[in-house]
Amino acid sequence: MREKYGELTVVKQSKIAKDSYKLVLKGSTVKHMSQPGQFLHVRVDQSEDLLLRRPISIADVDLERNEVTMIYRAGGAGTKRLSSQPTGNQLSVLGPLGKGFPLEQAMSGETALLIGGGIGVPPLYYLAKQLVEKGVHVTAVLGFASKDDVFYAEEFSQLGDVYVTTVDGSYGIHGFVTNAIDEKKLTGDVLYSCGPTPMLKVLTERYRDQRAFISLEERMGCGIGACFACVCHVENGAEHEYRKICTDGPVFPVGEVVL
Amino acid sequence: MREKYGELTVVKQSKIAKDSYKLVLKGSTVKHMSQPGQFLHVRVDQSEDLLLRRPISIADVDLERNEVTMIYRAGGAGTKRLSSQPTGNQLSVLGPLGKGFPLEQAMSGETALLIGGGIGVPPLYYLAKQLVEKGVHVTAVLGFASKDDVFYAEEFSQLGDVYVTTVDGSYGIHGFVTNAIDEKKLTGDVLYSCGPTPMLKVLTERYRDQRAFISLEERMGCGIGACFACVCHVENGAEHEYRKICTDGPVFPVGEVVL
Amino acid sequence: MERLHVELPGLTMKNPIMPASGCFGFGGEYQAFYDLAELGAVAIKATTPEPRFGNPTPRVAETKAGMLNAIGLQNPGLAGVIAKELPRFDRIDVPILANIAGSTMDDYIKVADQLSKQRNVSALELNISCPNVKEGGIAFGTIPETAAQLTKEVKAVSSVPVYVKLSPNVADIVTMAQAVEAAGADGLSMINTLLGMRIDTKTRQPILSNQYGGLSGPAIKPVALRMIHQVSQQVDIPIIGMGGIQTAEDVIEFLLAGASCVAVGTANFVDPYTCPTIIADLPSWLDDMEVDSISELIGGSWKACKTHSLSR
Amino acid sequence: MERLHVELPGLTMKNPIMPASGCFGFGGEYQAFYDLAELGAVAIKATTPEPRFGNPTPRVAETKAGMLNAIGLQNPGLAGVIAKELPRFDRIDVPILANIAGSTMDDYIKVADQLSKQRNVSALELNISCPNVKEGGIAFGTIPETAAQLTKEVKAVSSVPVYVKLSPNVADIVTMAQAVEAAGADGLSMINTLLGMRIDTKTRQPILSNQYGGLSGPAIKPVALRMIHQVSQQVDIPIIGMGGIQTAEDVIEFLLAGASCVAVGTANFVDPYTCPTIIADLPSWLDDMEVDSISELIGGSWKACKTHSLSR
Ligand SMILES: Cc1cc2nc3c(=O)[nH]c(=O)nc-3n(C[C@H](O)[C@H](O)[C@H](O)COP(=O)(O)OP(=O)(O)OC[C@H]3O[C@@H](n4cnc5c(N)ncnc54)[C@H](O)[C@@H]3O)c2cc1C
Ligand SMILES: Cc1cc2nc3c(=O)[nH]c(=O)nc-3n(C[C@H](O)[C@H](O)[C@H](O)COP(=O)(O)OP(=O)(O)OC[C@H]3O[C@@H](n4cnc5c(N)ncnc54)[C@H](O)[C@@H]3O)c2cc1C
Ligand SMILES: Cc1cc2nc3c(=O)[nH]c(=O)nc-3n(C[C@H](O)[C@H](O)[C@H](O)COP(=O)(O)O)c2cc1C
Ligand SMILES: Cc1cc2nc3c(=O)[nH]c(=O)nc-3n(C[C@H](O)[C@H](O)[C@H](O)COP(=O)(O)O)c2cc1C
Ligand code: FES
Ligand code: FES
Repeated sequence: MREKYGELTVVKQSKIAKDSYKLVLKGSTVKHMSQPGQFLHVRVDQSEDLLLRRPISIADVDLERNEVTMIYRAGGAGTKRLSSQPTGNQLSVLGPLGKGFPLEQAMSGETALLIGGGIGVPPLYYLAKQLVEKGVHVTAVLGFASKDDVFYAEEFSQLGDVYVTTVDGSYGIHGFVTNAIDEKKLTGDVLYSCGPTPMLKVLTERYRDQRAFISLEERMGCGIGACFACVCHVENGAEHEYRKICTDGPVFPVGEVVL
Repeated sequence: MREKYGELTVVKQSKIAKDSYKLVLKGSTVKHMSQPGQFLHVRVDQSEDLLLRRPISIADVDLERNEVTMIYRAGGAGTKRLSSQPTGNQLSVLGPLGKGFPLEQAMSGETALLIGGGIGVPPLYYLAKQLVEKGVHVTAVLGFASKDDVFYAEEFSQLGDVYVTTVDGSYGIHGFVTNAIDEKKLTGDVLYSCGPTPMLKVLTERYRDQRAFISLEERMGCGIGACFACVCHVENGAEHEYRKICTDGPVFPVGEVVL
Repeated sequence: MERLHVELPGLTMKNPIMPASGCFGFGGEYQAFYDLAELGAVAIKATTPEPRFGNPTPRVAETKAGMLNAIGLQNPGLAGVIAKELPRFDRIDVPILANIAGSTMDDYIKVADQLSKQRNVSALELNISCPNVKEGGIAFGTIPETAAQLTKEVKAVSSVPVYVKLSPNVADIVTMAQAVEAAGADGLSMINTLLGMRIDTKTRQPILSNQYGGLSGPAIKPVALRMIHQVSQQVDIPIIGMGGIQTAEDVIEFLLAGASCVAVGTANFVDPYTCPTIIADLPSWLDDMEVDSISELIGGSWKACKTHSLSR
Repeated sequence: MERLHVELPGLTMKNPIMPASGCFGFGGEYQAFYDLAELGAVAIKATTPEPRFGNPTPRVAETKAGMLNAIGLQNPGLAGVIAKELPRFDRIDVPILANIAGSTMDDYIKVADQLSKQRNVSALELNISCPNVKEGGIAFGTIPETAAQLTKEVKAVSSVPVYVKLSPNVADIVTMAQAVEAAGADGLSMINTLLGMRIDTKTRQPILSNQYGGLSGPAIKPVALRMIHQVSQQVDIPIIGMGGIQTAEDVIEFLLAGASCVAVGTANFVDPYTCPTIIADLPSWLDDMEVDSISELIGGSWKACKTHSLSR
């Protein structure tokens, strides 16, 4: 299965918002990255002081050029180091991993509501592109902390309607993504979302019995299901029942697992 | 004393023999690097997996351009990583450290015999340049394992007589530096040497009561005299008497310390 | 590849490399990356009598050249392992070292008894780092008498050889090793993780929800080597060495220290191909070291000394 | 800079940062880099009754994110320290923590008695990791009774407060800490190094001529934090925390774990300016964490919990 493991070459790295970077990688394993919502497990460099890989979502793929795009926040030690990787360097990348957003849940002609919070926005972009290709209408609601954090509003607007919210009101609609949904009375036949847990909790309550899918985060070891670092409980399941976010997820139907 | 600590910029890195690299660094602390035989204590990069600095001799200095040259063998993990540092990168360098070769021991018109073994050759080059500038004649005997390991024979030949030996006879005189000395009946008023301990032991026996100076190696922690990692016993000294190679040395008069 | 062959009680290994318990699940995940028959053996995840969910997340944290884990022995329980996990190995030619755990002596006995009778299980590995609820939560692995008693009871019911996995969180590892050897252990696994913690300066709370976790990875390698070096000179049973192994050179270091084979844990997360890569790299190491077979290196750091002083 | 001020028995510190014993010589070398009066305190190298050369070289080896040392307590002896090293501090406004070592109880008593009466010595730090020759070489630091007895005897002769420096090579650090607290220790220093080794695959021999050495540096930080977190909740005396500290963030982590101030060891070798850099960085950390003074952070990882559960 070398198809899920390889060295990818940095094609381009650029800062696109406060602490947020866009990283384009090229290599032969990219051809398997066709499912939006899957993630890559990335070594930030070859040093052994930061040993663990970082899970980062696939934000976009150019299958013709064998290029994958990730968008990430340089917050901790590892992502900061990743952000200083220059063009031409090789990165060890494991993936695509996990189960992504179920595209088949949205039919041509239907509307999908995409709700992203902060660094949960990136995987929705590749999803939006594929939905549009399929003939699904896309309405995206993207929440950020403030104006400096906003990215990809322009890119999304080329695919459908976009509503940007900022917590401090410095850009777009003042408040959270739910404020935009309420204010603008946004609806959809299917909902796809990725973002901070408090946001996903609210969405779970709102869309519990509908076609709604959320992408979760957890600290990971292996990323492939072997270490049991990333489990969560199943709603109404037995005490020892679980799902692994790395392999059963990161995307789950709303209401399947305990947040 | 910030003058002994700074970030130097890689100006050039090139392979000059098997596993041997020449590294030119530029920066403001170079102006203090006027004494041949002193060393720099170098971090190979900013990662924390290889924590300790590597002691490497000053091989040459261009005071006008603020550039220092080191020549080193990429043998272990750290020096291998150092050898992949590209032009433009910054390296953390502590130094110049230690006491170098005593130039004042050679008078103008006298002859200095310089005996270098392998990776002990580099500090003798900066020494040779300064001796020649002072009007001292230089005879250099440079010993290597084989032809592929030879470096700087050409550079030394522009400063005086050079005899190269190789253990396998693939270049120059077959055998050890001592073979060359005997065969060619080489003499000098002062002897300066740097190389593997067995070589220094033989030289110590031969030149015990003469003007002879040898540069030693030891695994180091601090490089500045604080950790007591690099001590050696004093010949005929009390049981607890010692010299620190990092601050009292690395150059000692022959016979001062126990090899 | 006869040169890499090693023979330990219950474990006839093509090469001295096995994945370490808890770092390889029950094998299924890595099977998707390479053929498990390439491995010398496989140490599967700890089995307890009942299914366990384990600790709340976060369960892992990164440390410099290492990681902390507090998985909390999540596993499908004895019945689940027998029914669903072990059959996976039916058609794979590789010995299985089944790690067992529990919170009481009876837990261990029950699991040992039944697991040792499964056709796919070649040997047991007793994880004695678990807290003993009967003894007020003190780990079995820190009191020589308790560890010896546990070993004896498990040996009495086991149908296969028993390896005792020692905890490094002790003052005197040699006494511990000698106690379990005297109690009948067929071999030792060492080392398990060092107990450690990290604190998140933003939340001011421990990163792991369990507060403390086991430290593994290259950071602990020097501690593992020291303990194996001490113990291998004082016991007559073989040692499965582990703790921070990433490369073939690390493996050589462990063999020279006194291990008879090794287990690779955390490194699997860094690179899923670590084990096959090491196996592929070993022969050229043997060439460079001018030895015919891997077993000539075992204890080489102290056996050489001994021979040396004898010949003087 | 009042915000950084901390007050410990015998040590009135401008800030919570001191270099760790053995990693800063007797101060002279670093004085060439910066003014030692910038430091909160200085822990000087271990003093023994007689001058010692220490172990043969090599004495240090590198490990991943750490290093091993087996210096062997090289020092100029009690008389030498008093005559040549301590006077260096006559005109430097910084408290001195004098580390003392020996191989018998009498060694410690002799050094403690005389050193504690020197005007430059503010407190003693008892290095109990040394092997006790009378007890067959078992370290004072691994048996609570022996450590307590040593503490008591030293307290009886010392004119200044006594800190006991705990070894991490024990199964139960809390019992050890409580034993020396009960014996009168004024504070604890923790942790000393973990015992480790490296083997050179070329020579097949241990890299250190002493075979084993003390592991220090970032690799051991999680073990240090865990032990400080455990102990600080069970004793009433302050803890000088150490083990792998490199940055101001590391310092915050140690304070939150329960240390009252910290010592920086190995990091001085990586960057001689580590201590002044940390001191300069701390105020902005306090700003970010919205605390006025550093002492508000001490034990923050468990005190916060306690308050929290009380208010529920
Ligand atoms: C499936 C999945 C997809 C993700 N997609 C993205 C993305 O597209 N863009 C993006 O910016 N971030 C994404 N994240 C979050 C990202 O993994 C973390 O921000 C990142 O690992 C933090 O690493 P660091 O070096 O900044 O922090 P450090 O504090 O140095 O990390 C230390 C360790 O903790 C882990 N860790 C710390 N925070 C998190 C977190 N929030 N989630 C998971 N692990 C964490 C790290 O992976 C590492 O193992 C995703 C997480 C998951 C699980
Ligand atoms: C004063 C002095 C001057 C030196 N000048 C030169 C020079 O000009 N060119 C050159 O190639 N080499 C020189 N050396 C030797 C050089 O320091 C080592 O080859 C180098 O440190 C090895 O590092 P590594 O990463 O290759 O090996 P690793 O095995 O990764 O090193 C691990 C640790 O051991 C130390 N170490 C290993 N071998 C040696 C050694 N032979 N001497 C000292 N420390 C060692 C390293 O510094 C490091 O701390 C000098 C040594 C000293 C003491
Ligand atoms: C995530 C994780 C889970 C582990 N689970 C177990 C376990 O169930 N039983 C056990 O005996 N050891 C367990 N260990 C310890 C490893 O088997 C091994 O002893 C230790 O990690 C040291 O090796 P390493 O540094 O190569 O990882 C676990 C280690 C990790 C990292
Ligand atoms: C080279 C070296 C020498 C040391 N000497 C002593 C000593 O003499 N007395 C002592 O109590 N601790 C000694 N230590 C231990 C340190 O004081 C400290 O406890 C340990 O190194 C952990 O801190 P660090 O990781 O910041 O280095 C020494 C450590 C090193 C690296
Ligand atoms: S990260 Fe290892 S099981 Fe999910
Ligand atoms: S290297 Fe520290 S005293 Fe010489």
